Amino acid sequence: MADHNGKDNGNGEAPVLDISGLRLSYYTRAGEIPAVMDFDLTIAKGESVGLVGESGCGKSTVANGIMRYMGKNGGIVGGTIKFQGRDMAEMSEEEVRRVRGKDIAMIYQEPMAALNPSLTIAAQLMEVPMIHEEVSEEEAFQRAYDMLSAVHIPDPKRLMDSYPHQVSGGQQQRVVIAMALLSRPALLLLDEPTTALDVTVEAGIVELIAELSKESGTSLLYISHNLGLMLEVCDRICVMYSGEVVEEGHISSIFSWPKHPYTHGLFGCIPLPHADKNARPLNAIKGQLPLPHQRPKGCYFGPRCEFFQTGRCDSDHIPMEEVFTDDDDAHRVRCLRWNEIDHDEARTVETTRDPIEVGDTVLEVDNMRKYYEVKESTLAAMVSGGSVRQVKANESISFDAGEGETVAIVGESGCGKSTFAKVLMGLETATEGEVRLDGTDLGSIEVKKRTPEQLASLQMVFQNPNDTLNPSHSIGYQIGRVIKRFGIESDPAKIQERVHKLLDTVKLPRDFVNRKPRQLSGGQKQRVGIARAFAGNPKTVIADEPISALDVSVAAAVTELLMDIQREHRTTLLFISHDLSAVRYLADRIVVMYLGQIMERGTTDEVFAPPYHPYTEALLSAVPIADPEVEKRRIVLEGNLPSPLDPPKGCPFSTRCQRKVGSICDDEPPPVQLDGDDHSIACHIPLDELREVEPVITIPDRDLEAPAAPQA
Amino acid sequence: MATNSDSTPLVRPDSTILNAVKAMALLRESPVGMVGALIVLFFVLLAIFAPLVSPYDPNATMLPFAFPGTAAPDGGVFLFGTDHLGRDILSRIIWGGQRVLFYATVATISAYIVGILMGLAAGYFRGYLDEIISFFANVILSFPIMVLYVLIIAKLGASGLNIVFAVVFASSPGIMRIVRGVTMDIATRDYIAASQTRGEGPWYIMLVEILPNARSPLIVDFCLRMGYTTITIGALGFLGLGLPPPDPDWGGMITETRAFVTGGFPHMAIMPACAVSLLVLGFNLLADGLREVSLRD
Amino acid sequence: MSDKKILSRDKRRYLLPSERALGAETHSYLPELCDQLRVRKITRRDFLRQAALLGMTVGAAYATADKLIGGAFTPTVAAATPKPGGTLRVSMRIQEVTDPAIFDWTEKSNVARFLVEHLTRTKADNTTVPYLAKSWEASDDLKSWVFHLRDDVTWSNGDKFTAADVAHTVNRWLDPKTGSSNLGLFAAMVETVKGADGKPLKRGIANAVEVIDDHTIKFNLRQAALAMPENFYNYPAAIVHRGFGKDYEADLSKNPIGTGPMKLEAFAVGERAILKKARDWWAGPFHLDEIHYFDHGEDTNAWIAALASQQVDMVFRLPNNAIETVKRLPFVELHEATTAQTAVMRFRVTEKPFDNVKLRQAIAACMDHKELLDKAFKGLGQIAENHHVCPIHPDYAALPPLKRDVEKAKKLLAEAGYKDGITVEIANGDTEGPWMTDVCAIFKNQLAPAGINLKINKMPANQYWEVWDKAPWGYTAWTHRPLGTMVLGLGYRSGVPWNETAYNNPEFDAALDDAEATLDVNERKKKMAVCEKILQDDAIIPQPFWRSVFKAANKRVKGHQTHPTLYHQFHNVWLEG
Amino acid sequence: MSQLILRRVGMMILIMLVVALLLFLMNEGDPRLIARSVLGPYAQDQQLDAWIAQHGYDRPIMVRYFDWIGRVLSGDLGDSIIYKRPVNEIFWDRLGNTGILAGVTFVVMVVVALTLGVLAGMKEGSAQDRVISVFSITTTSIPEYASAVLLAWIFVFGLGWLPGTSAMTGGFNVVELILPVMVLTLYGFGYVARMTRASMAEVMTNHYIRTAMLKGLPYRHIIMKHALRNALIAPFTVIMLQINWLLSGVVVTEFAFGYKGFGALLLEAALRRDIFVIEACGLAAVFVAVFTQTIGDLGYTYLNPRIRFK
Repeated sequence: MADHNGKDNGNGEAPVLDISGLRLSYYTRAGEIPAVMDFDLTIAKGESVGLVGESGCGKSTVANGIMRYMGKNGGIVGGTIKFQGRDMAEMSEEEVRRVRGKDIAMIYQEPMAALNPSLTIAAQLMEVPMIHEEVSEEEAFQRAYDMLSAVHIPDPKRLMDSYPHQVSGGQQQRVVIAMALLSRPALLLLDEPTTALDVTVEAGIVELIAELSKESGTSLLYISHNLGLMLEVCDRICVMYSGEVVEEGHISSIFSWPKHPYTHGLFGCIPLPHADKNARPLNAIKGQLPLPHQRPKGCYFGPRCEFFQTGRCDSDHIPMEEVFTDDDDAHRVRCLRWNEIDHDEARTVETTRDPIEVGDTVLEVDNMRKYYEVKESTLAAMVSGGSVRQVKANESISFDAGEGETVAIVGESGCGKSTFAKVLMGLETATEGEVRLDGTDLGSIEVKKRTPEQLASLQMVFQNPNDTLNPSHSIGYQIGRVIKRFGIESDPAKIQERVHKLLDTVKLPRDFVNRKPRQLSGGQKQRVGIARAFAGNPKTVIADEPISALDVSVAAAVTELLMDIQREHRTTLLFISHDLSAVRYLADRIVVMYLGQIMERGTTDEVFAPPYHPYTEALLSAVPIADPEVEKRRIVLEGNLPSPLDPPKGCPFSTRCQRKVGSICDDEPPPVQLDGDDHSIACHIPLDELREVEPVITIPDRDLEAPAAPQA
Repeated sequence: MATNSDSTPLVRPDSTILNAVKAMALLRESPVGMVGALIVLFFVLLAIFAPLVSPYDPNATMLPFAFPGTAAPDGGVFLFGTDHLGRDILSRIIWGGQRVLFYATVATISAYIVGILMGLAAGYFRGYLDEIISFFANVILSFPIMVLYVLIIAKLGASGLNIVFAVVFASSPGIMRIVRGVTMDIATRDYIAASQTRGEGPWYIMLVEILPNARSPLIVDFCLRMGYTTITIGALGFLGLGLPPPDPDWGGMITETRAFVTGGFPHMAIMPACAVSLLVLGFNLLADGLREVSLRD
Repeated sequence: MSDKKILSRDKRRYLLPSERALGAETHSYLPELCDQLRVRKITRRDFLRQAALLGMTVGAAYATADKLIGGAFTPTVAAATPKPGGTLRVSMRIQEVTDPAIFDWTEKSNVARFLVEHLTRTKADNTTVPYLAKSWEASDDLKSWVFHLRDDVTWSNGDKFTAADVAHTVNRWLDPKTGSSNLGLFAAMVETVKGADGKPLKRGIANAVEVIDDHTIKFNLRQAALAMPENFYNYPAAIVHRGFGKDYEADLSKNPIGTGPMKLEAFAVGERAILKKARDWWAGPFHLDEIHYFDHGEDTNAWIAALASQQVDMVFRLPNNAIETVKRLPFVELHEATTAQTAVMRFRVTEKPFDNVKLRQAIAACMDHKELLDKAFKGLGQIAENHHVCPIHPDYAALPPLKRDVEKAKKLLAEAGYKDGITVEIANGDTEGPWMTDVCAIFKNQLAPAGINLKINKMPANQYWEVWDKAPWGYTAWTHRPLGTMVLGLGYRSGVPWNETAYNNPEFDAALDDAEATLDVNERKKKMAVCEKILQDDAIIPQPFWRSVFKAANKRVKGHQTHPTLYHQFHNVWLEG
Repeated sequence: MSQLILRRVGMMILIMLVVALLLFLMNEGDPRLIARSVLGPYAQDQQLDAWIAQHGYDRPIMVRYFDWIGRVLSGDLGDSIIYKRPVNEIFWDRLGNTGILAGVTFVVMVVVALTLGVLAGMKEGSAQDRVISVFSITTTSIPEYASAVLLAWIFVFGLGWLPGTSAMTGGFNVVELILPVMVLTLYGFGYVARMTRASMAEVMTNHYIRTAMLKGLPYRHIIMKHALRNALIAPFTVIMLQINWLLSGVVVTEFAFGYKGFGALLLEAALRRDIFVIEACGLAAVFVAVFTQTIGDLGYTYLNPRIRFK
């Protein structure tokens, strides 16, 4: 695979893309914003290169720069982009246009947004060959049809007459991919192509991309923040930080021996399947990405680096250095001290933590149901009178949680986990069943009727950092208001004191009291959200995807913070997430939900090992793991999530289940089978049979600690 | 970095006025908005300092049919000329501006208070309340707005108070719709859920949690509506339903002197026509600039 | 001259045979009139008016006057030869034309005037001449009037015009159910009784109308009335067919049966009235083929614009603020008529605070009539004297001129109990144009020094007509009427329908009755002076000025004079080019 | 779709009833006032009483309201007080006249507005955009009564090119339409143009435009095929609302030019309490409002497949 990589490959064939010294800037009223600095990249024919980095590091700008699509306020400031030997910067507009879509194609993050909502898919596909190759309409149609088949779309004919919104997200992305491949481009740029998709859908797309990159001979530039995905698609990766590449090399080399402290830090932030919160706490990178016009002198990563040396790291711009050249595969790093730092040693300093002792049961959810009534608004429904339909958002939810315990609720979009949170918080009332907090049934008490104590004892951390705080009020006011509402303090001075303490707790500076949310970064906002949730000393905190919108390094810090506070206060934490690796890392027990029903429930170890529910199995398989040595069984689910308005009659998972037994799955609700005390699986397949299933993830038998033990 | 003074106000929402001032400061980003703000500011200052800057009593009849620049009997000069009764047009424009701005502001703010309360209630409580409020808004909005004004003023008589009432009646449904829409949107935000889960009452949520966040579309709309109201007051004056004479109002000035435009004294009507257009332009540009700035945020 | 020989105590004998032939001896008062003219106790114009009223034909009156005091016979028609044919287009509000008896707008009568006609005709120079009535005579006590009708007139439906038509018309007026304002005008034929509901009811006296024969009709009055012939030309006094309102609906636009030369070709309120020559006219040639009235709405500027762009040949009325504009139009001629048109700031004396005579007097004392006329109406009129009798009225008596006196006003105000000033409100609908607001605006300035703050309640014209007889203080426009007694009788006699001031003063009523019954011009003037003084002293109608009225017409419109009441008399009108 | 229409029709009828009732309550409260407006300002009490009794105005207002509704259902809109004729005879003509004025204005305005809006919006921030935006915002700031004065001064008296009134006294005359159309267009087009510009600018920032650009499609093709259709969806509803605005916007313009339309009729009726004319106008206004809104929604649905195929 690696035989044709590198700058000057043996057979002398010119690289598809050769970028050197590229500098891209945006011009705003504030002046020039250098988004990308001194960027080099070479992509050979057929090669897939990953570009990884956190948001704001300039990786999408690179893609736009290659396309020469920088908008009216952006442009190439220096360096060259040679595509098939021609400098993109010197081409005329018309020449660039001919290259776009024909020789270089691009795939985007949001497939829905990338497709024109008012044109049929056929029209959008057909215009590519019709314009670039001036083929006839019939020819174009045939090509579009073939290409859709090639990206595994089941009924291309029907799809072509559809409008984008009529097909699911996964199919939309397949359409975008088909569109990109229609003119058989030499280079394909993929900008976070799966980020907007559910995990199980993502798995299918990733598989498709990997397959295409192997078969078609098209070169790929794969842009993502997710190291785990890189591993599945790319030959080589570049790690970007603040507008420049800090480390590049062959995938195995980088994963095995990351040299740059940032790369290393990234790995430290990712929960791995064989780690948990006690044995190996996440190691967040301190600080945050500098803004493009506030980059420090010397190493941009300097202020956040544990190995920073004043006078050395902050003097001159750091050049790329070769770590080693093995075969044609250069591993290069932008660090002065790359060979001085022993990451292993650094790692051993870290502490392991004692597990929290789970106390008495605090929260009991007993056969809770939440049905919504949806008004049917078709004429037929009005005539027949049956205009109200029920949506079973939550069906028979039962579990409990003890003091200090972390229970994770896992599932993809539409699984009902957010509804569950709403019922708990009293924003909705349960249709049936009970939700008892310290023995009091709260399920039927809406939030308006709860006492301040009840309100204080159950608080929530929300998902979207930009939404969690009221943009109009200062941080101090928002936290102070909670303290006042819950009657914890009433004297303004005392309230202020308490606000300060809470800010200390979430490791934010005290002068944040006067800041407005827009002056805070996403991670900081989530910290404030956590401070607010814990302001009233709650017994139970529900965290609804608190880290899903954050960059990995920030997410790690927020996760750790949440863990620490929970540990300190012995709070019961309900952690709602779609990310199994995060869940595995921090949960004591796990509830897997699908279409409003519990599929599997048990301790973390029980859920992560056979017997699996087939859905759990698929979820596990879909989680990208940033460790080349971990082996994973591939299970790609067919089809899409059914609409909660129209769920399958029998087992909710029956439409996509890879282990479907037969019509019984379609027709009858599955029995709940108990495996041990508290491990339950709702499936028609007998437990014994499920026990026979091979584990999805196989961790090589080695020292649990290090995914990255340098051997140089 | 860590500590700060004890005087920090904690449990007090920020004043919206302050935010408005900040928004104005942001206008530097938009030259168009800046021009608008300057025009409006100019008229506001003229209105405030009318007694000082107005060269003559706006109702004093001096030298009829004087062209702009004519020397006045008292040695001064009629910069904009005089009207058919010999009243100084500049003074009338200045005082008329004060009157127009006063009534436009009072009317628009009153309409906003009503519209905001209805919109918040409809958008937050939803259900039947929303349906009732929205229905009546539909009823009012489905009637041509100018005709609505005429009907109300013709029924109640032309006075400042009635104009305020008519504007409130006719434009609060539009405001209500905007507020309702924004409220429905904001009500789905997590911070609203957060305030609900700490047991805040509905009016606290509406007024403190939702309203401040609806401000940017509302400020833009407010400026536009100030322009509309200015036009409306003028139009009512034009149709003979405006503010009571003889104190000047721009629309009335146009109507009173419109006949002389074609008689060789175009300045009489054209000056107030320009004044009203300029002020409306100011509001429109300001709104445009504010929108531009708020979008850029 | 032979006048010395003729001068004699026997009033009947001095008339020349030729004068007799001209019909000059129809009334016993005529010799006296001639006497007065001879010694210049009355003006030539007074004589002409009066003589015509008393039944002398115009020709005879002019001839007599010329004989008595010399001077050339003045023909009214220009020398050019009229060209028949053509369409005259006029911009005028088009209101409903139903029952002439209840007309309340000149505009209505203008359309109707070419369909239905009057017994008499008052010319632009304020003299009244025979029309459907070829002559008339009054008894010496002026209590019975005989009108001799023309016998050559037919209705458009073929019926002959007879006294029955006149009787039917007049009886309709006198019927309270008709609701005609003629009840006030012909007060001498009207009595007040108690109605069924206990309220006073005005109705015609018994035997008021007496048909002598087919072409002679006699009116029996309960008191002397001089202005009978002039009253018959008042705009609601058109003679309708005997079946009107009896055999068919009283709606002229639906049943346009008339004696006039035109027929109503098309009619739409608020839009147009198209009149078309339908037949030979009993009165002679009618030059125009068609008259088109177009309604350009409320906005006077639209009228002027129509004239300027030659969409019309004439505007019914020219607002004074359009004069400058019209002067700039080379093809347009401006017509001015000095009139007794006016507007009065009438108090409703039964309403607070205007029941206080001192307050009214204080307000009146502040008025500078000249300034109001000069500024608000560019001096195009005459100043008025707060008593609604105009110098052009033959019965006008000059009183000592009024002078603005702020000190007196302050004193009166204090006496009225408003030492610290008072805010009063006047309702104004600009019913005759925006100058009315201007008058109020200037009057406000005049009132201010006395401590009276005037608020102008400006309202739409139509709204003003809803309150014109209710508002405590209002600025009401009154049209021109040929006699002072006529106006006072219509507006200020106790209990008459149009008494918008609610003025109820027996002393005044008596004085007015007295004046109306007096034939002698100078005697009558003396008696009118009493009426005027009473009104002036009671200060019920501060009255800024009498205004000239203007009309603008394209220069191609010939042979046309502006009537003080803007009545359209187009029988001499013809179009050039 | 059919359900939307059904619901709208129901809504329309309901709104009509309420509007009619409000107008009734506002204008029919005092029978004496009505009698007076019918019989003229000089009518006497006896006549008023007789008229009130004769025309059933001594009945309670709600009875009269339902009585009127019954008549409307049978096609009789009542009689006009001012015109002394059945409302049916005047009303439809006037509505038709306004239809002509509004129709011509609408076409001119929409063409101008869409062209300028698209030109401005497709290059947001360019000089072209700035010029168009400032121009349209300026014209929108000149009220009709101001521009009516100015334009009449220039074109009627200054240049003598156009007639100053539009009463159509000599039958329909296109020349007389020019000034009112100019005034209305000048004031009205800016709003639509700015909406179109905003919509176009918004569309141009959309990712599917980026997709189209990066597909290498020619700029013209992108504007015409990808941008325009989406950009016109939002203005479409606004444009439909303009019809409603035209109905009320014509009041001032019709007044200024003496045009015999709906607006002038309604103004006059409102000023003179001509209740049945007001009612007829009210019903027409509601109908037009709801109708255009419905067309707007249907069009929006049609233009927008995202909603069409839901």
